[in-house]
Amino acid sequence: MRPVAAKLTEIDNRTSVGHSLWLTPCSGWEEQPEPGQFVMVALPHPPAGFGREVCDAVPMSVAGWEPGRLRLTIKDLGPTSAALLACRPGDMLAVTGPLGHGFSLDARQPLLMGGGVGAPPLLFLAQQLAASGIDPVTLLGGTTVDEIFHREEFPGIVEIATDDGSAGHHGFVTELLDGRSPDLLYSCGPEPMLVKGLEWALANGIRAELCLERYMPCGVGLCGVCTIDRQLVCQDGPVLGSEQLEHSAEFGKVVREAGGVVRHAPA
Amino acid sequence: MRPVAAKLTEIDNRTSVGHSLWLTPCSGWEEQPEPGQFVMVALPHPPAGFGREVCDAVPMSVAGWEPGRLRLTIKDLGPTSAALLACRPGDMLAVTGPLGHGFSLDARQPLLMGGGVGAPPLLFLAQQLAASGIDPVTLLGGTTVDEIFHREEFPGIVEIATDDGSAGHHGFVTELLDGRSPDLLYSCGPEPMLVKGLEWALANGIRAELCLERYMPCGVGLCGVCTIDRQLVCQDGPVLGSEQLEHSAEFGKVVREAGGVVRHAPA
Amino acid sequence: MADMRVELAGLKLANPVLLASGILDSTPGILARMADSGAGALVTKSISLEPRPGYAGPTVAEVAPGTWLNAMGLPNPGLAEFLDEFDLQGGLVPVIPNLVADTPEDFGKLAAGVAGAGAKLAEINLSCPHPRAGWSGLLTAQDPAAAATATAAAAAHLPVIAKLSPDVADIGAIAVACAEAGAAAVSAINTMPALDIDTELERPVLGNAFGGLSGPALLPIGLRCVLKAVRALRDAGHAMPVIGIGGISSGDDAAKYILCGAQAVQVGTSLGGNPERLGEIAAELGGWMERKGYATLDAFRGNALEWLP
Amino acid sequence: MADMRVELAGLKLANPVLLASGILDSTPGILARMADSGAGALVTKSISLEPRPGYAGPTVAEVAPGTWLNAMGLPNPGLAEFLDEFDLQGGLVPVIPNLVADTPEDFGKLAAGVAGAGAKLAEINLSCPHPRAGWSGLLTAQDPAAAATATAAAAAHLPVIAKLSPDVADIGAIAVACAEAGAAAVSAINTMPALDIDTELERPVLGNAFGGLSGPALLPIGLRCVLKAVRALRDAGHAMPVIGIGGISSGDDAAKYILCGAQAVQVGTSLGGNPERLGEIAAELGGWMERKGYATLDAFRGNALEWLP
Ligand SMILES: Cc1cc2nc3c(=O)[nH]c(=O)nc-3n(C[C@H](O)[C@H](O)[C@H](O)COP(=O)(O)OP(=O)(O)OC[C@H]3O[C@@H](n4cnc5c(N)ncnc54)[C@H](O)[C@@H]3O)c2cc1C
Ligand SMILES: Cc1cc2nc3c(=O)[nH]c(=O)nc-3n(C[C@H](O)[C@H](O)[C@H](O)COP(=O)(O)OP(=O)(O)OC[C@H]3O[C@@H](n4cnc5c(N)ncnc54)[C@H](O)[C@@H]3O)c2cc1C
Ligand SMILES: Cc1cc2nc3c(=O)[nH]c(=O)nc-3n(C[C@H](O)[C@H](O)[C@H](O)COP(=O)(O)O)c2cc1C
Ligand SMILES: Cc1cc2nc3c(=O)[nH]c(=O)nc-3n(C[C@H](O)[C@H](O)[C@H](O)COP(=O)(O)O)c2cc1C
Ligand code: FES
Ligand code: FES
Repeated sequence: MRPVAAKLTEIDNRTSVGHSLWLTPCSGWEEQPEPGQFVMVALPHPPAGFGREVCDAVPMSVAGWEPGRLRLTIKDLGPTSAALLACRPGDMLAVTGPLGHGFSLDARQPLLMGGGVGAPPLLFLAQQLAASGIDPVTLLGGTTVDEIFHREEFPGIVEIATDDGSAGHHGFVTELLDGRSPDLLYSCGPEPMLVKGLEWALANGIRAELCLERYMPCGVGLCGVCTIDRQLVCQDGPVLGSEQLEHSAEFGKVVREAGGVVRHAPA
Repeated sequence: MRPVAAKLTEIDNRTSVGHSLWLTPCSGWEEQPEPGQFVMVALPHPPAGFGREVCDAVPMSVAGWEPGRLRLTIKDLGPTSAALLACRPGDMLAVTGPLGHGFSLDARQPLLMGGGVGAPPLLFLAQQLAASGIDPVTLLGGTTVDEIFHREEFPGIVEIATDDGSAGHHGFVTELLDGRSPDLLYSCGPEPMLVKGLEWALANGIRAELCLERYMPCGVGLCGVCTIDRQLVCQDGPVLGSEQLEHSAEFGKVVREAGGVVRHAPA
Repeated sequence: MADMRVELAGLKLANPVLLASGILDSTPGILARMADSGAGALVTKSISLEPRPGYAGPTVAEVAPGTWLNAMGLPNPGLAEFLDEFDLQGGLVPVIPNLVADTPEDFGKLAAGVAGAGAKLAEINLSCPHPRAGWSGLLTAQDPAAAATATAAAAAHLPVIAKLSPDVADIGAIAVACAEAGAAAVSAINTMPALDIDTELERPVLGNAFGGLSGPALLPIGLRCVLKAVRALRDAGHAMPVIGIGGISSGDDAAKYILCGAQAVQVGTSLGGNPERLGEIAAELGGWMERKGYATLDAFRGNALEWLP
Repeated sequence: MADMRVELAGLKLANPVLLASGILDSTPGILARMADSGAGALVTKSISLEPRPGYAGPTVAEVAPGTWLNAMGLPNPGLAEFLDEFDLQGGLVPVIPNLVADTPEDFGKLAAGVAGAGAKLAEINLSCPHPRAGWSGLLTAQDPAAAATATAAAAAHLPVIAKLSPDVADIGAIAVACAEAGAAAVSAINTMPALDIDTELERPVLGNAFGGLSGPALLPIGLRCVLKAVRALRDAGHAMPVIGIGGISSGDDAAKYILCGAQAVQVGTSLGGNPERLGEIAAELGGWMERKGYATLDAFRGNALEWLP
């Protein structure tokens, strides 16, 4: 596994807070990655108007794939993601991956719940499920309508929730869970949302697969900084099953930032 | 390719100037080597009565093979070969190989001519030919009867020549060539014998494959010391075809010793 | 079962296969997993007085199968938070904190800190392969006097293992200097400074440009360094143990270091993505000992030394 | 077609991909084959005043795919027989004799010998990785003053390339010392000193115990050394070229060295058993230049340097 130069060939799905990039790496990516797998995407040269301090590598979920190329959907969350969003077709990035373990594809009546840029890996999952003849139901949430990524692209039924009511249900996306009975809940998004999703799934006897985002300095299972309890999120995850998180002492409680500095999550 | 520890399990075919060793390497040798291929055999620890100066690696032809073990037939030619002959069952050697390119097996009416310890690779060849239903004719030569290795083991017809007349024809083994008409002459032994064999084959329009012995410091095509003309004897050979030697400026004329020091062969 | 117990600077370890610093040791959770996997002891990531966020990525790149370049930049939360999070006293498997600093004074403060928290042994990282301006990692390891001063400062507070770099003219001289400064052991080697270039991007592959080489390619370099350190210490009359590190990915590799005279070994890169491999390596070493008929590590330690020119 | 011509210390070469010393260069026959394969120039095996038979075997062992340890022991027939056998003047592809000696005086005698036989450029091997007692290879490469004296002694007779070892604390300082002593170029790196142990035999794998590591695993070490030498020379105001060596097995690898500022490169281990690979590597480099739109080597040489911390 090593960073491979990748050409930005296309930009689509713009919102005011982000968009999708299609990348064509110099080699690899002929085989289909698992939905839920991710890459470390690096910015080797700063785009116009940025300094070298934005050149870094950050984890991003695979949001789509065709033989030899892949899609990432990026939200402006800080210096590197902002600089990635400033890149133009023809610019070169570098990707390492696909990394980690993704979602299982063995649901019959799947429910997908995504928050913010949790949507991209779920889109890729939904496309795979649909391709195998299974119709997913998807719940997408965000603080505002522009935080809802890929709304038009999801196959099957899509329901929306926004914190500010700018689209769909006015409130948290987790409020749309009640009364449903899928055989499997797939979810990706902010950890507090995942915690609520897991609680709901456990309460209703439904299995869940949750895609976690943890601070990842290496992405390949060498450093251990991404650990949650005893699991390496970058290798054992990023998708972990309800049984792996049910008794966690850290899920939703302890997160780590650069250097492994602990931040206790707000309750 | 690296030296692999190998246990000496059996000694057979004794003559007063040498004998055969059966070696069982720790790994490898599950696949059949080509007759004519060789190993670098190293003596890691001096046998009783010898000093460390005998610990060296020298090239030896594969004289026989069974899955997981191989046979070498060694003549006492100097310090290392003498020490190898002093090893006892249970002792450990190290072998690197199989190395180089061996004899083709596509003769229908093969003639084999071996001189001294040129016999061992021809024995392995004769066994392979016989196994595929082809009856070889073999001519074996040596200065005296005890230099004739494997005489009883060759399948098919065997004729002998000794310089001192102690067995078979009294004279050089090349004197047994005349009047024969094989489709291919396979030969291994002292270079002057090979030169005569090649001359005879060319004169009679017969293809020849000759297994050369050149000083080999590495055996794996790295150093170039074993070169004859532009060919690496250890990699392009040790078996070279008549077409590769026909116009040689060095075959039978220039040989190199340790350090690549040139010794012009006696005419 | 072969008896694999070994003593290291007063610590009694169940086996000589330790977790190396910086690999799968950033949180108490992963350290517990490595302990359960069967480690003889656990060396933590390098801890500095103040937090270090680490370098910009890419931080790692595989340059040959299993062989990696890394420049993590010693990410760590700093001494205070480290002591808060990690238990250095309890635990069935000893935890050996690894310390990094730019001055002898800071090495002293770190050593005092971990000693105060109950550590019985610390490793000092004299040899970060890619220090930035003002960070003195590599330079300390290259200069016997600087290595000795740093060692003495830390050794005033608890027994220390001085961790050495292969990127020196004579590792034996550095090992002897550390012994004379009061080190309880030396460990060798840290990664080898190296560089890779992406020809498409025409720039270094890693964010920090330079990185450290680790994994199988490092094994023959590590074996040579350990053997040179063992011989130099012996020739200078020091009985101080050497811990072998670099490229170990099997019990056979571990045996190579011990045959070169190492007291124990540390394993890093080959555990990447595969934490349970640590215990397997220890088990393989035990299997090798049994097959060879060795009841203890002492029975074969240093056997290869008699074959040297 | 990209123009791959390059000048090296006055020699005009058709391309920058040279055969490295000691690999497939022991006889005029194999050297002619390497020339026809497409080498930019041919460096011979190391030649000493007196013949050297080489070390006892095993002399080579593969330690990872394509990566080898070797301790040939500089087998060579000595200067007189070398001059007898090899033509240093004619030939379409320049032949660069590589010289090895233990004293500056002997370096001077060797240089005078090859200059007298028509050589236009010689390489001096300051860096044999496994010298025996009385052979000063490695020590010369580790000491800037010794490297300078040897360089000056040879440079009195013809332009010389000083070949450096990676096993030094600061390769930049050695490169600058050689430049100041009158070297026409430096080449880096020679093999990395290393050791492998056979756990079954409980002894070193090689006859000489220590050997030199070469092949792919050496690439990131070589790139770092070349880049450090290039920067040190530039910072000291020397325009002297650096030749990159170590682990090159493709045109892409060659481009990496040139991106780090190398004037030319040498290829060794990856040609093992495959002499024609040399010309293929040169052709791959040409293909890379065309794809990138580079008309000359100067157009991209050193491009990676601006990305260094
Ligand atoms: C498995 C995984 C998948 C992800 N998928 C996506 C995706 O598809 N789309 C998307 O927009 N974002 C995704 N993220 C989040 C993305 O990595 C961060 O948005 C990005 O790292 C922000 O970096 P920055 O420099 O722009 O912001 P900063 O200001 O540096 O950080 C903003 C936030 O991002 C986090 N972050 C920074 N660096 C890292 C890092 N190396 N590893 C993890 N988190 C980091 C910080 O902790 C902080 O919470 C994913 C994260 C993970 C772990
Ligand atoms: C491809 C090949 C296959 C061979 N097969 C056999 C065989 O099956 N049985 C057998 O008894 N012998 C065989 N030999 C010859 C064998 O290698 C020598 O007998 C042995 O090397 C002698 O070493 P020594 O130290 O005992 O004698 P020395 O006194 O060192 O030398 C005696 C003779 O062996 C030659 N020799 C020494 N070292 C080497 C070396 N590294 N490479 C090549 N020649 C060397 C010397 O040039 C000299 O002519 C083979 C040689 C080659 C090249
Ligand atoms: C990702 C990574 C991080 C490392 N971090 C540290 C560190 O913080 N402190 C330290 O002393 N060594 C560190 N090292 C060096 C290792 O402890 C070890 O010395 C080296 O990797 C060689 O062993 P290996 O080949 O088994 O990995 C690190 C190595 C790697 C690969
Ligand atoms: C078998 C072998 C023999 C060598 N002999 C010499 C030598 O005689 N003189 C020398 O200066 N370098 C010698 N070297 C070193 C190479 O010239 C080169 O510096 C080194 O192998 C690194 O390049 P590579 O990875 O392309 O092989 C030798 C290397 C090998 C593998
Ligand atoms: S990010 Fe380094 S181990 Fe997961
Ligand atoms: S023996 Fe070294 S190349 Fe043939």
